[in-house]
Amino acid sequence: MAGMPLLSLVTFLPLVGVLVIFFISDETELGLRNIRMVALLTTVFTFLVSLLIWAGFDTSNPGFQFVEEAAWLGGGLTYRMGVDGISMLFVILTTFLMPICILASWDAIKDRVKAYMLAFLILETLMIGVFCALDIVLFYVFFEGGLIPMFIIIGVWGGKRRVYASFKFFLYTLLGSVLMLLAIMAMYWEAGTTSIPELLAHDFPPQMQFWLWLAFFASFAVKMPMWPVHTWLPDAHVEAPTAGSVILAGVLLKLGGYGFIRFSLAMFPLASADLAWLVFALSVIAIIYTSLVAMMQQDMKKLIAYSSVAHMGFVTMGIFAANVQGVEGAIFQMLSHGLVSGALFLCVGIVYDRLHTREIAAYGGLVHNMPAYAVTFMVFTMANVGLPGTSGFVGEFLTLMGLFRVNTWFAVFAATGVILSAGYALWLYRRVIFGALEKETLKSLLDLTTREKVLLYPLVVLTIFFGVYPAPVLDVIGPSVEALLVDYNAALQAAAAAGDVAAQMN
Amino acid sequence: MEAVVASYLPIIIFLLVCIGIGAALLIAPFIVAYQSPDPEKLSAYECGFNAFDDARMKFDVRFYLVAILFIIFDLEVAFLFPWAVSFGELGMFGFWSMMVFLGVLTVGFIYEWRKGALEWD
Amino acid sequence: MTAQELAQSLVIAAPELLIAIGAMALLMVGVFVRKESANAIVTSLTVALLVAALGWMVFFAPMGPAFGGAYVHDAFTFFMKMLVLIGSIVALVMSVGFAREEKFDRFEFPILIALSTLGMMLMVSADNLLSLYMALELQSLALYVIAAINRDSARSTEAGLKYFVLGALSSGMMLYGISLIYGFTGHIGFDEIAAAVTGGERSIGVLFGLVFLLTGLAFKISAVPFHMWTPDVYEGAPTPVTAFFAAAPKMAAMAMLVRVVMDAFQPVTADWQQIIVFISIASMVLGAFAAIGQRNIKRLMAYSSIGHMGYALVGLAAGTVAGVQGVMLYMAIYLAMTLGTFAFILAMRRKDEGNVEQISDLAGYASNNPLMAAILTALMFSLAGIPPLAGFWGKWYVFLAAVEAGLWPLAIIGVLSSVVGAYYYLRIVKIMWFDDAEGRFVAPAGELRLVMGASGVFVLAYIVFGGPIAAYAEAAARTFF
Amino acid sequence: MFETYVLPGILILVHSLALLVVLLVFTAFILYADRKIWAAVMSRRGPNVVGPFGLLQSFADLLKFVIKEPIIPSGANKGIFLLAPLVSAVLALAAWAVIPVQQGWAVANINVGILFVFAVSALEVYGVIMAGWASNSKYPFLGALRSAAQMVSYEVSIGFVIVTVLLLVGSLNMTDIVLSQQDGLGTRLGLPNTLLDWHWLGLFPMFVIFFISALAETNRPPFDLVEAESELVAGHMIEYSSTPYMLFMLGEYIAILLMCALTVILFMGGWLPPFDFAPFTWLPGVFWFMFKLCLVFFMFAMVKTIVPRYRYDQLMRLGWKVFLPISLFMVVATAAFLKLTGWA
Amino acid sequence: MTITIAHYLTVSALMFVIGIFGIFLNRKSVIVILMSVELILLAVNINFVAFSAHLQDLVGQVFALFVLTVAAAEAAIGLAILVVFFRNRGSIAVEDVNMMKG
Repeated sequence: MAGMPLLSLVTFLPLVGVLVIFFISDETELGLRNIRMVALLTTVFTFLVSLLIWAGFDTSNPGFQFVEEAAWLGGGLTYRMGVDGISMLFVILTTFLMPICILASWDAIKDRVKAYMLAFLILETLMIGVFCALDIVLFYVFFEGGLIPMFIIIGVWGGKRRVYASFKFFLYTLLGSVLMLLAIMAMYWEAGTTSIPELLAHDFPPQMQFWLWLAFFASFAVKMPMWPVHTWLPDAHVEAPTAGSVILAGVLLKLGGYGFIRFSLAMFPLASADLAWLVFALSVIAIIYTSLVAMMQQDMKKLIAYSSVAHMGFVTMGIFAANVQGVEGAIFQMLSHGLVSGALFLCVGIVYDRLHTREIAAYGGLVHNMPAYAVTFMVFTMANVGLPGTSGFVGEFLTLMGLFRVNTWFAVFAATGVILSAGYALWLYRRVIFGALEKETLKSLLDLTTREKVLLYPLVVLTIFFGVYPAPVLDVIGPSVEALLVDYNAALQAAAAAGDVAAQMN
Repeated sequence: MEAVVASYLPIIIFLLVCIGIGAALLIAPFIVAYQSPDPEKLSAYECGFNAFDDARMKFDVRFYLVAILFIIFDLEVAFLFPWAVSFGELGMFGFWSMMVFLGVLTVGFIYEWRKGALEWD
Repeated sequence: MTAQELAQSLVIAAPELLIAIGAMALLMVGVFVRKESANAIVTSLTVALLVAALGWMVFFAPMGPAFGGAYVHDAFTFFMKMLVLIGSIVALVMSVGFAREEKFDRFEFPILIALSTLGMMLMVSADNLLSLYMALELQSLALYVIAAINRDSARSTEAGLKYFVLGALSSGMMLYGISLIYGFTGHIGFDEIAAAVTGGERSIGVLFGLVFLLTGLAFKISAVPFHMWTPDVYEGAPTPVTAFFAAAPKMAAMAMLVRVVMDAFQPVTADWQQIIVFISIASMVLGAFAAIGQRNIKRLMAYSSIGHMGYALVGLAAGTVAGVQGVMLYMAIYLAMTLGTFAFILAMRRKDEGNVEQISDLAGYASNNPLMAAILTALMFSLAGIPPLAGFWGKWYVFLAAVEAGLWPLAIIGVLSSVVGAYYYLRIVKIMWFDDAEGRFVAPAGELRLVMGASGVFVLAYIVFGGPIAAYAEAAARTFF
Repeated sequence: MFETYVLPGILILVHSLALLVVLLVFTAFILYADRKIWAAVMSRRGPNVVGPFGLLQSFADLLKFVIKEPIIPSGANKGIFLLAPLVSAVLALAAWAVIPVQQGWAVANINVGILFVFAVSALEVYGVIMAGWASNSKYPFLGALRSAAQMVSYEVSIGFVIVTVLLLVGSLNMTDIVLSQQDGLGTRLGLPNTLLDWHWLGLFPMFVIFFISALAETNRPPFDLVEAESELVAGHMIEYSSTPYMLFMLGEYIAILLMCALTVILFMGGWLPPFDFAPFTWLPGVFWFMFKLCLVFFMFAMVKTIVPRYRYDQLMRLGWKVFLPISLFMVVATAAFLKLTGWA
Repeated sequence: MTITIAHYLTVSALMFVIGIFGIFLNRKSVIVILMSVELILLAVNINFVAFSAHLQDLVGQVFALFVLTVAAAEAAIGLAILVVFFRNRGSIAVEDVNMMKG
């Protein structure tokens, strides 16, 4: 087992599916079915293989595991893969969400099925790659490469304003990340390597850290997305097909958070400490502002999209609180949000498939003829609010706790966000599910089909399971986060000591 | 350098003298001869009619072609002059270089010939 | 020159000699075979000739200086000449179908391509100002004619005229620069010039000469502010010609620019660096913004090429090993992308309308021919510089060099304009994928599919196989230091 | 000051004037000779009224031209219209500056004499084109174009011919060209210095080509298509009258003489006597030069009388398809011969 | 007054500038542009020959000879292109070279 390049295998397995699908004709009905089947099997198989990573993961080891190295483009660029506690679960999350996405698009996508499946499988490879890459350039490649399939997914299979949304999504993200690219280059010349472990060990000069941090921030803040560069997200979410939204909310947003932890916090501790106020401020604004905006929404997807922005505010605050609770909470929050928001989009998708509208006003009283749907939706709404007993609670609680230890005022403001989120989520739920079943169009709606149940029930189970018993996740995250924070604090102290020395010398 | 330049001085003077003589002859009738300009006399005359259309007309493109060919070949000659003058001092390398050059020229010449650039009818 | 030196020189320059003799022989073949079959015969023979030259260069030609320092063949020239030859060969192969469909049968066309290719190879190899100028003119004169080759088309002749006027102007300015450099250094050999400007006072005259020289060279790579000809020539010339213009001459001109500044003027890097930085920034920005409003895809590619030359110059501006390596890789990658794109443009044929050139004609292409659309999409994203496609790596190397050299404004403006540039590449993708289908194109000819396929594979697989290319480029770049 | 600048200047001036006066007077009689020969071949008398045997005919013509009314057509571009004849005449005259009529008897003995002549005679096209253009009338324009095309076509062959001579001489100086003919083919064959040493023998084909090209270059019959009376009614000169017209004619004849002189210098040993021994060497070089000049001109005149006029396409074909390849080949052959035998 | 290298350079610089202006300011005929280009090349040749004499180095003159050739070839091709352009458009005025813009 040890000799097997497990991470590369997981990363590139979807490409095998791509190759197979490439040669299946999409002219016939049978061909289309085969394409869907192959895509599903590929993703499921990838998920199963990825579970081997978790199985083989040594939770006591804070360093990188399953490390692979191979010669690559030369000039310092080496193919390096590896996961630690921070990244491993994101890999699992991705592989887990993927089959769900495929299933969710089973009937919803009718034209250009082949291209759709190809795009999704390519996207999966790129997303897994981001979390596994141990070379910063390799990371960038995967990070940016994801734009291409996502652009196509939103643009081709999206809603009415898909063109606008896809361009906005693409250009915003690209704009942020080219600056990061320059920062990566600067890091390469400064440290002489692109290996992430070596870069983590390298002490960048404080002045340089400042600029590098800003450059990375430009990229991750857009990706995250943080206020005020979040505006692409609602558009992208609204216009993307259901599965696209799931992936977007479930995985792509996490790239930003992951980047903050892996790069901003770990590599530029001094700048992170100096600029934490900026992040806090933006996050608080994001939480409160976007929650308020969410309340005003008439479109279900848009509402969930804004709520995602708000939740990501918690994540960024947790990360830059830079203590164990904060960072662990942030990671947990991201994982949980991956499940929950993905699931919420699925729920929206289910009614959208039936009625082809996402107007909240078009619904009401669904509990009467869709009881199973109402229950699942409720679970996810509760999780979104952060009710104890759901996975959402653990993450939010931890981040707020971490934040309280650092800055009470910001924490207080952030806590109001929890209340606001309860407001819009429950209101949404009430308007859609409860009330009298008055509208004629709604009366004929059927409850969840088997396929939809297969989609949603695992998510329900996981949401509740991790809400009640988060230990398996926290065990994985813990050592790596602690190690990270030890380094972080050591760097701050060293800098402070150096500052003292300098002050004394003056 | 000075001597070389000095040897051209006579040419200038000679040229000035020539211009002087030519100009004198040119101007002479304007001074000497009887003149009575008259629009009818000075207007263009074409086969017994006034000119039919503009004299700046289109003309056969072959004249351009000849001009262009001339430029090319005359320049080859310009290259041949110094070569010919120093032919005695040149070794076989110099000889063969020019042969190659003339060979290229010949290829171009054959091309023109075959393409009908030298036809005139 | 002794007989032995001469023999050595001839061996080193054998590929060029082969093309020179072959081109003349083909000219004779062309005029002596039957008129109807001349184009087909000469085209195929020219392709064979260029392939033979490429093969000869790769397998047999030794490296070293030749002809008493007028010519040099080293790792750098090897790399760049390979690009030139590949560009020419592919462009020529792509012209075959067009020639057949559009009755574009002049056997002079392949021969002129061969001659300009010869000029380009000599440009790349030129090691003094005289051979540089002569090679440049050989190339330019052939290109002027090629641009106007469709002499019955008003647009083609206008393109030729514009190209000629501006080309003649630029070579005049360049020549003026050369004369000043010669006068103030007393030499025309690159090494001697480098020696002359090292150390002691470099006179203002040399500086002037350098400015003029760079002006002329900037024209040849169509960098701003000497780009005015590019859009018109790209649009006006027949498409195979445009494909050729977009590919090979750019390689040669860039190689020449690199050699001039890195070889002859390396000691005064600070002097030319500012100029290159300016040209580079201007090209990138103009290339990005001016392309946005274009409707004709050839014209769009013209602005795109202006922008790309700006990116390549970013590497040169750095003036380091990494920079030269970046330029070389950028050009190689650009070549692959541009050839693929033009193969596609050549394939934009409708049954009744013939070749179409409007971007809007691509509407919904993805539903008609998803595979081709996917390849073009890959090419477009690659041109936009999105990883993991090859175009990203080109930008990676040049910007890496700029960052190393501390040219921050250049690097930042560069990446920002690449975002703007991404917009119009995306627009093509959008029209292909998101818009409703219009009429179908006829199935592309085999050679076009081959070129597109090869280009697509290159763009996708560079990330896997790029290592050796980068390593070679780095080694080649070291020859300047 | 006086000795370095003024005195040589005056000397040159005198020299120039002397040459020009002799040349112009000589031209007058050549003109007369031309007409006389033509007449004689046709069994006419030719000019015989003015002066004894009509010898002063040319001077009477001059007088007539001067007192004739100069007409400038209303549509003409006046400046260029008047400049054209001047250019024609002056350029033809100017080339004479470097022609040595005897050793040391050249106004300017420059080191690139033949190049100078070549250059100046090439410029003569300008006079023709300017005249055709400035007249603003179709016939002059057409005539000028045809004339220009004809002149430049044969210029090329002349260039190649000169190159073959230069191969033998190794100098561009006119005097050197003449002196090199002191020993040539004849001497190498073991004969004393005679006319067999001159280039006409060794380069006989080139001699012929040069002679014919000279006819064409100067628009002499049988290549006088420019002024072909019956078709183009005097070509580019049609709108001219009075001395402007005369200047064209003068330029033409001086150019003819120049070509004769070039033939003499390049191929016929210049001022060298035909046999380098007693009775011939008594006469001065200038006599031999004049004698040969007259001889060549006699050939010019005879050609005019006996050869019918060419058609334009025949003319161009002869220039481009016959003379050019032959002269090109001869350059190669001569060079190869010289290299192989080691004579150069 | 002796004539130094500076005088030659000044003359050639003036000619060069006239040539450049001739290209950019001329709105009339493309032929004028061709002539301006020739003027530029002549300016360059003056430079070369003057430098050659000044430096006692033959390279400049050789260069000038090559420039002459190229100038002739350029003129030939330029004229040829101009002729076909004229055939298509019936004009060689600079403002008529305007089919493509943008």
